[in-house]
Amino acid sequence: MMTIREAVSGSSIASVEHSDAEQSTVNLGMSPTRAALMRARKHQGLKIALGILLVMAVFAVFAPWLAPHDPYLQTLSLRMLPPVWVEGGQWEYLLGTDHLGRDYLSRIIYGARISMTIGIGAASIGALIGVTLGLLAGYFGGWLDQAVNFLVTCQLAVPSLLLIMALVFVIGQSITVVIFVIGATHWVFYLVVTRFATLRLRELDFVAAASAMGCSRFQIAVREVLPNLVNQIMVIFTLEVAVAILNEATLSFLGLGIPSPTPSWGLMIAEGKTAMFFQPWLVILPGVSLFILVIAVNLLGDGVRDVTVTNRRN
Amino acid sequence: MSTASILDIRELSVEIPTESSTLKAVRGISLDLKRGETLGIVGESGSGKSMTALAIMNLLPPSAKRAAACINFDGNNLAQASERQLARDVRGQRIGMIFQEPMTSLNPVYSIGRQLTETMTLHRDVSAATAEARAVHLLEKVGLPDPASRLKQYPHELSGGQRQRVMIAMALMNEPELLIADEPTTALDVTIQAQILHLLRDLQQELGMSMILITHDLGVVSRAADKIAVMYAGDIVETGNTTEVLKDPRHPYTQGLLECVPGYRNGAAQRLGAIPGIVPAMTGTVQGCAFASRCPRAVDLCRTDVPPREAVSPGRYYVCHDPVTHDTAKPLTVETAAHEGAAGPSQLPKPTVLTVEQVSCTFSVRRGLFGKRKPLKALNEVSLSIEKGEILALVGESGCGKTTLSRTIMGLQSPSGGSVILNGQRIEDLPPLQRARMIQPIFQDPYSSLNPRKTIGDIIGKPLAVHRIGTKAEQRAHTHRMMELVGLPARVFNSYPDQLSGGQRQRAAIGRALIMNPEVVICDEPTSALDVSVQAQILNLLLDLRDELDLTYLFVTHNLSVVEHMADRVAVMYLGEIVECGDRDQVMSDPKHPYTRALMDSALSISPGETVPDLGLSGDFPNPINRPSGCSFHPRCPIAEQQCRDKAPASELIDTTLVKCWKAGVSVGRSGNPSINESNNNMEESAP
Amino acid sequence: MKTRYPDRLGRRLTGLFLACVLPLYACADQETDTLVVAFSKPLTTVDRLYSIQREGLILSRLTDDGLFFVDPKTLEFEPLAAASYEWVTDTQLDITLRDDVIFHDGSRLTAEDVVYTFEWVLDEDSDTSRGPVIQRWLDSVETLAPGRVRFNLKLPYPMALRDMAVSIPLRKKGTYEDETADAPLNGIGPYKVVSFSAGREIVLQRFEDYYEGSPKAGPAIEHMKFRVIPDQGTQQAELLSGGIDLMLDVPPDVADNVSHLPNVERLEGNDIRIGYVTLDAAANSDPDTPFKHLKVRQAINHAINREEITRYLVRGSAEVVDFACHPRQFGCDGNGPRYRFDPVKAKQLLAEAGYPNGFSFDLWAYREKIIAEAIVNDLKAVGLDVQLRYVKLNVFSKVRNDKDMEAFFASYGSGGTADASASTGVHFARNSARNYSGDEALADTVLAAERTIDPGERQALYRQALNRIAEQAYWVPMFSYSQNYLLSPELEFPVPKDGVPRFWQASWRQ
Amino acid sequence: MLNYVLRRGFMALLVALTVSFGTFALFHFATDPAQTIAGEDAPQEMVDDIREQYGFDRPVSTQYFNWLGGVLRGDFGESFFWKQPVVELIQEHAGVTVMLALASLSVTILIALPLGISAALRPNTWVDRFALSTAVSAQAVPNFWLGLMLIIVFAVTFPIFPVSGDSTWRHFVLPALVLGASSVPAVMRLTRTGLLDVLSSDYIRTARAKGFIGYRLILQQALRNALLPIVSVLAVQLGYKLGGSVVTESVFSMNGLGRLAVESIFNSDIPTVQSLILIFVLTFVLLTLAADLINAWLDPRIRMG
Repeated sequence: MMTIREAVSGSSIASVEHSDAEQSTVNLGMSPTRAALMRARKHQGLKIALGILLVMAVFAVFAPWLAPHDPYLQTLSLRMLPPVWVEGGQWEYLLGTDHLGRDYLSRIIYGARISMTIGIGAASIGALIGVTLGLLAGYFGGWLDQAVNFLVTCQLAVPSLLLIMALVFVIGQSITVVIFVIGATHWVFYLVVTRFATLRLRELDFVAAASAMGCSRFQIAVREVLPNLVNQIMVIFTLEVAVAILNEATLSFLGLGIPSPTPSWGLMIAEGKTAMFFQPWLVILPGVSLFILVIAVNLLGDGVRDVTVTNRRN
Repeated sequence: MSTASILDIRELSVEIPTESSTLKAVRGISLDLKRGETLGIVGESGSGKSMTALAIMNLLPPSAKRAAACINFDGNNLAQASERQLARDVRGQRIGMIFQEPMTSLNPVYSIGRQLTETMTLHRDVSAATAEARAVHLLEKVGLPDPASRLKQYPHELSGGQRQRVMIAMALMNEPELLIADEPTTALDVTIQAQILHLLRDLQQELGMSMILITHDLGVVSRAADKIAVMYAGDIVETGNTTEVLKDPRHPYTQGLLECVPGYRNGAAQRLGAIPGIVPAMTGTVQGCAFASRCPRAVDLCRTDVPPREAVSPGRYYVCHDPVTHDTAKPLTVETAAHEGAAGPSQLPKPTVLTVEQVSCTFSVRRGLFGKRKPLKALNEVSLSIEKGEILALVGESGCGKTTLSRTIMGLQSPSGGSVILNGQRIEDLPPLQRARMIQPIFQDPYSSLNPRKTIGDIIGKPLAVHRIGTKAEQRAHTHRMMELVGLPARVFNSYPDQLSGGQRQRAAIGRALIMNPEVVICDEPTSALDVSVQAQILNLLLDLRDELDLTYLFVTHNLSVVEHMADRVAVMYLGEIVECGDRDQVMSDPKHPYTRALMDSALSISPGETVPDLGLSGDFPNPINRPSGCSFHPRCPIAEQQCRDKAPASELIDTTLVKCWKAGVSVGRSGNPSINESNNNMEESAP
Repeated sequence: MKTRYPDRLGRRLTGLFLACVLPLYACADQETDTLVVAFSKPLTTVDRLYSIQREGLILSRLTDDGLFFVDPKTLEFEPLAAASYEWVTDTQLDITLRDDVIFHDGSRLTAEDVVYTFEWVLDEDSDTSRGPVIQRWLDSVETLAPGRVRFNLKLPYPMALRDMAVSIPLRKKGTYEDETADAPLNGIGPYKVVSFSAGREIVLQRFEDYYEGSPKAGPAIEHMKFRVIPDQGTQQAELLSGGIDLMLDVPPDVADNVSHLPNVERLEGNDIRIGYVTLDAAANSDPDTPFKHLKVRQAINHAINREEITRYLVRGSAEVVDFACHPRQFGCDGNGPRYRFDPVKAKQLLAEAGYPNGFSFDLWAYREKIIAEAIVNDLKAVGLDVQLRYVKLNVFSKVRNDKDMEAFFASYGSGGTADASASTGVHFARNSARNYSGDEALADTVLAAERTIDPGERQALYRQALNRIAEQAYWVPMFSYSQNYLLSPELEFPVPKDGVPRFWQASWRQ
Repeated sequence: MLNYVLRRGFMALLVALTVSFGTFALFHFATDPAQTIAGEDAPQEMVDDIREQYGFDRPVSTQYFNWLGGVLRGDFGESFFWKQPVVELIQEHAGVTVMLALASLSVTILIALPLGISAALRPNTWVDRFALSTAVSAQAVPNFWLGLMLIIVFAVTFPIFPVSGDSTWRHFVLPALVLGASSVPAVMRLTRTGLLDVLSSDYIRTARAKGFIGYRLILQQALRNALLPIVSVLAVQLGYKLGGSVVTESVFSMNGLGRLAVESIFNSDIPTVQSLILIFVLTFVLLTLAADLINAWLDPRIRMG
């Protein structure tokens, strides 16, 4: 089953490995962290991504202060107002209002909060599961590896969106459920990369050296192997954040994600869909927000990968 | 220049742009090669020798930039030729090339036959049958048994040596006038290396080719090349007739290199010369002589002015302000005192520290995606013992089980039979922490033996932390003391391994191994990943430390000159068994086992003018999965008889040497081996 | 482009685009004489006896005839395949059949076919979806003479004609034993089924041998196609691009927008469906639920701004409803208390009930999410902590039937029946899963009403029940629905009064 | 070889069983299939009847093994919701999904391979940057949103293609684009890095030293090696498309397996969900097995071990 797993996450593994090769010149005399920061300062995509994310994060964190209105406040008499640049728009509601007369701008700002929470939450859960299993399977091998292998095969063979939908449908809709379900179905990539890297690291002599100096297997796995995985995990983490955000949006769009009236961009698109030919902003605005956020997260992931992956001689 | 020149390179430069600057890999070198001649280009890693080779046919990586006044190949200027012209008229047609890594240089998805014949059909209008006939002919010539059936095989079915033979055959398909061999034997075991070099030499003479042989091994070049060019930091620092250059080196670097080679100065038991420091990165503008920072003879002029090219005789020149002459010749290092330990065996009986008793180790491996699990006997009833203060060298080719043995001795691998006894206790019974205080390893690759995420101080002090010895401050002080002892500057305490050179890393690894003050140190090929000048530094350090700390070494290596330099006793391993074990001088000067003999013969010492010996070994190293019956060496053995095929020999003591051979008692002269036993070609060894 | 709507630029631009586009497509369907209608839900079968969906009912009115039918003008139950009927006693109904009724396979309708149909439905093993409807009251059916059948009732049942009209289409004798039939359905309606592909589309063709005496005789359009398009947005796009001719159940916002375009017509009509919120007065979900307090239930009634929700969200001809039935239903004339929107009073009542700081609960819903959200918002405004649990129907039903909800927003269409038995009766009967009142006396009243034939007596019993419900505030009755239809202007389509379209009435405009 | 296929087949079966039992249990514990069958406005008695009749009151494991027994006899049971054999349902819906999957796979291949190959041949040029930004954008666009935008532009504003449905080839154009675009980033990146790796390999250097150049170098020397990972990733993508074009099928109202699966989930139509998941899992495993076999054919190292 190795080949499936390679194929599934192959692209990113390959790109991780690839940039390894690209970065073949060493900045001798600089610590890895400083060298990474140096490269980061020159990385265009990374800077753009960080800029976008910083702005979005500020809005997400300080939403209660930055949003002009309560995103839940309904004023039925002012429903479906267009954005201010469209005829009939009002300055008080810059991006208009939705079908319950709630301020769209405020809802989009709060939506950033939801998307980021879910992205980071789900990716963290996935990381926890995937890295733990990957480390165990890669470092200890044997029947544990077999069991994990079976789990991965099961996970991969089931269409993941269907699985998520079924789980959410059965468990019930809430932010927590969505985070856990998405997290619990997106750990394979971490696992494959962690396991692969652990297998490789396990063969390296510094692990043998640690073993020879009397470290226990657990100590070696956590103290020696894990720190070497941090960069790759970070890269996958960012990519998985993007995946989780898109997954949440898709779920909410299909009506199985974040429950109303919580402002989620996917849900807003679904709600605006019935009016999309006449109030297209209802669909376009959250869609564009989603696109910008995800593209920024992806760029961040690519950037982090370009910048941090350690230089190896071979 | 002579009209017989086939290749005339003038002012060749190669630059490789990097993130921050431009690396000057080759800096305006000039070379001249005559028809039928062999030129050896020697240098350490980073000297630009491979770039030079690749630049001739413009096979450099895409980012590299090549510039040359001219690359005149038989009247054509290759520097001006377009990519298309090069591909059509030169590459594979008139110039053949062999690369270093036989394992990766053949396309894994196409058959040998296809890869051979397409070289011919691409350039010439010949039928497939003609090309095939030529391929079979060449495969036979390069010594592959049963060549016709080889055509259907794929690279992974062949061993490294066989693949390199195929590479050679491929390069010869169109009868090129020039063969460029880029480190053709570096990835191969010593016995195979000798065979391949021998083959190349024969073929070159037979076909009247010219050859450029690129290598880091002075021994190889001394035997195989007519002319030699020594490269350092992208420049040729000295060139000329092989014998002259090696016997009478003018450039301090050439001299330094020679001093670093164990055995060159006739001396086991003698401290090696060593070139301090590391090769500078050739970026930005280079002022003065590139070697100045490491040169003991350097004067101020060397640091400011580029030295001129001084011709000694036609075709022999050096680039130095202050060349070595016979009068001024002096060793590069300050101290040359012989070290005592290895000088002569001590009279007093010493206690045995480590005993290996009948240790066997069997793995079960699956071959390929569709294969079944098979047992692999990595160690077969190995017995050894090491006395306190002694250096025991464990010699063998790759795959012979020496790494498994060292891991078993350290307790990292539990044996499937037998036991390892350390100071009277079975190693499995020792708690890991206690074991760690008695025995510590030093590994081959200093790049993989240090955790790239930890600082040097952390790495060296880690055993103290694991064993909770002393306070944090004491640990720190202890670490600093150890760094001083192994010759690491205190400022690297907070550096990461990536920021250190290979030699410094190996020093850090040594420091970590010794900080617990163990009794036994297992050195697993500690210098084989290092350049020869750095190797000398490390070997010297190890010997010094042994004397100072009263250590016992198990020194695992494949390099016989290192063995000769370091060891008190030698154990030779073949296919998981110790075939010969005894006193160093005894084993090396009078090997009893035919395998030991072949090993000794294949070690190419620097002897200009001598040829590469014919070992009389047939076949390659077998895969331990298919262990031959009887004596496991019999399929390759030149003196094997029926008895050897039927029954495995037991160890017997001859003189002071333990030997495992039916015919060890029969005295065979060291040279003048019986000819190759053709019938022994049934040994189809296999891929990894 | 019409200019009588001084409207917003964006809308006008979109309109311009669409106006350019629509004529290309609009007349295509008229040329082929095919009416294409979008269904939101897939139909699992074309046999009404085995379907409970509203789409099944709509389709059945084309492909099937019962003994009776719901007159589209009066919503009374009139004979259809029956020529005449006569109540012999309270529990005996004699029916004379028409003699010119022909099945789609060419055979003639006989008394045996009628008996077969009803006996099949009565048979417990036949598993029809209609069985439970008539098994309660129908004892047996017998042939009196050729063309005459007698129905023997178990008890006096005033809604017998309704059930026959709405639920029981006639089948050929032996239909369900015959494994070889290749037509999807052998009915007697004005249209026959040409092809049926579950979840995709149903194609009908006019049945030329349909009996001329039928009130449904002579439909204008030859072909009909029902395409399953679950998504409203997609339906809109199809309508705009000419893929369909008629859209049902159009959300009011969409109807507003689209009706401003030329070449699309909007029709609006009544529906007998009502929306309501049920409160767990019986404390089924939790013995300590606040909803067992009358004042809490009254507070909820006061807290929801039904007027605004009806005006802005339901819109059209929708009205606020004060009692647990649709005003157009027989028996729906309660005169008990009506709760006006009064958040202050709501808070006060909550405080009196012992919840000055409100409490927290889940409001369950499965349709009209916007309205559910609006309700939640209103309740939050009086200090209640409400979570909206918007789920799919089957989950909703499971939880509701387990009596595990504290409050839920739902709607009920009464199967298009203009009688309070279909709404009040269904919701407050003793064993009804929908009954969260736990009120035994009320259940008795409802049962009595169902078994009373005299209209005056029934009306009085229902009034008693409705007033009791209002006094106890078991429900928050919300609003009656309004139906919006969007159609191609070529199409002439009479708006149904009960919200169930009858496409045999449709025709092309010339 | 046969041994390997058998082992993989056994693994696939085990996976399918595990997964299907999981789904089975999930639905039985959490939803009321009887209500689904009875429908929204159904009376209580009817629901109870149905519960008894279908045996929903029996233990879940009994029900599961009954179903499984049927499957082994080729009887996948009858859909609760559609009241027809699941086999028929799947036959009706499979066509659309297979068409869509193949069409979108073609879209993926047509976009991703040329982009990836040109990017690899000219790394760090504008071609490469264009390819990478295409990948990054395609990765960031929500699938359903792209579908909606395409409908607005190409079906309503400029009515070139139909809005929804699946009856003619024209209906498949927009959905295939949407679904195809979703796998472009993965395949494109893999093609690019895979080919870059191959092109920087020692054996390509050998081939150049032999005189290979230009298209011959790519086609006769590099392509076969670079194809190996692409075959695997395409198989996986095809597997996902066959099993899960949920979003695309919903947005374009296509009557494929994905939508059938979603509706069956919503309807707690357990036999259908069961059978679909079983089929998805088997399809996926078979496809990856097929990819492995193709790779074995391409690469003697895998073939011969």
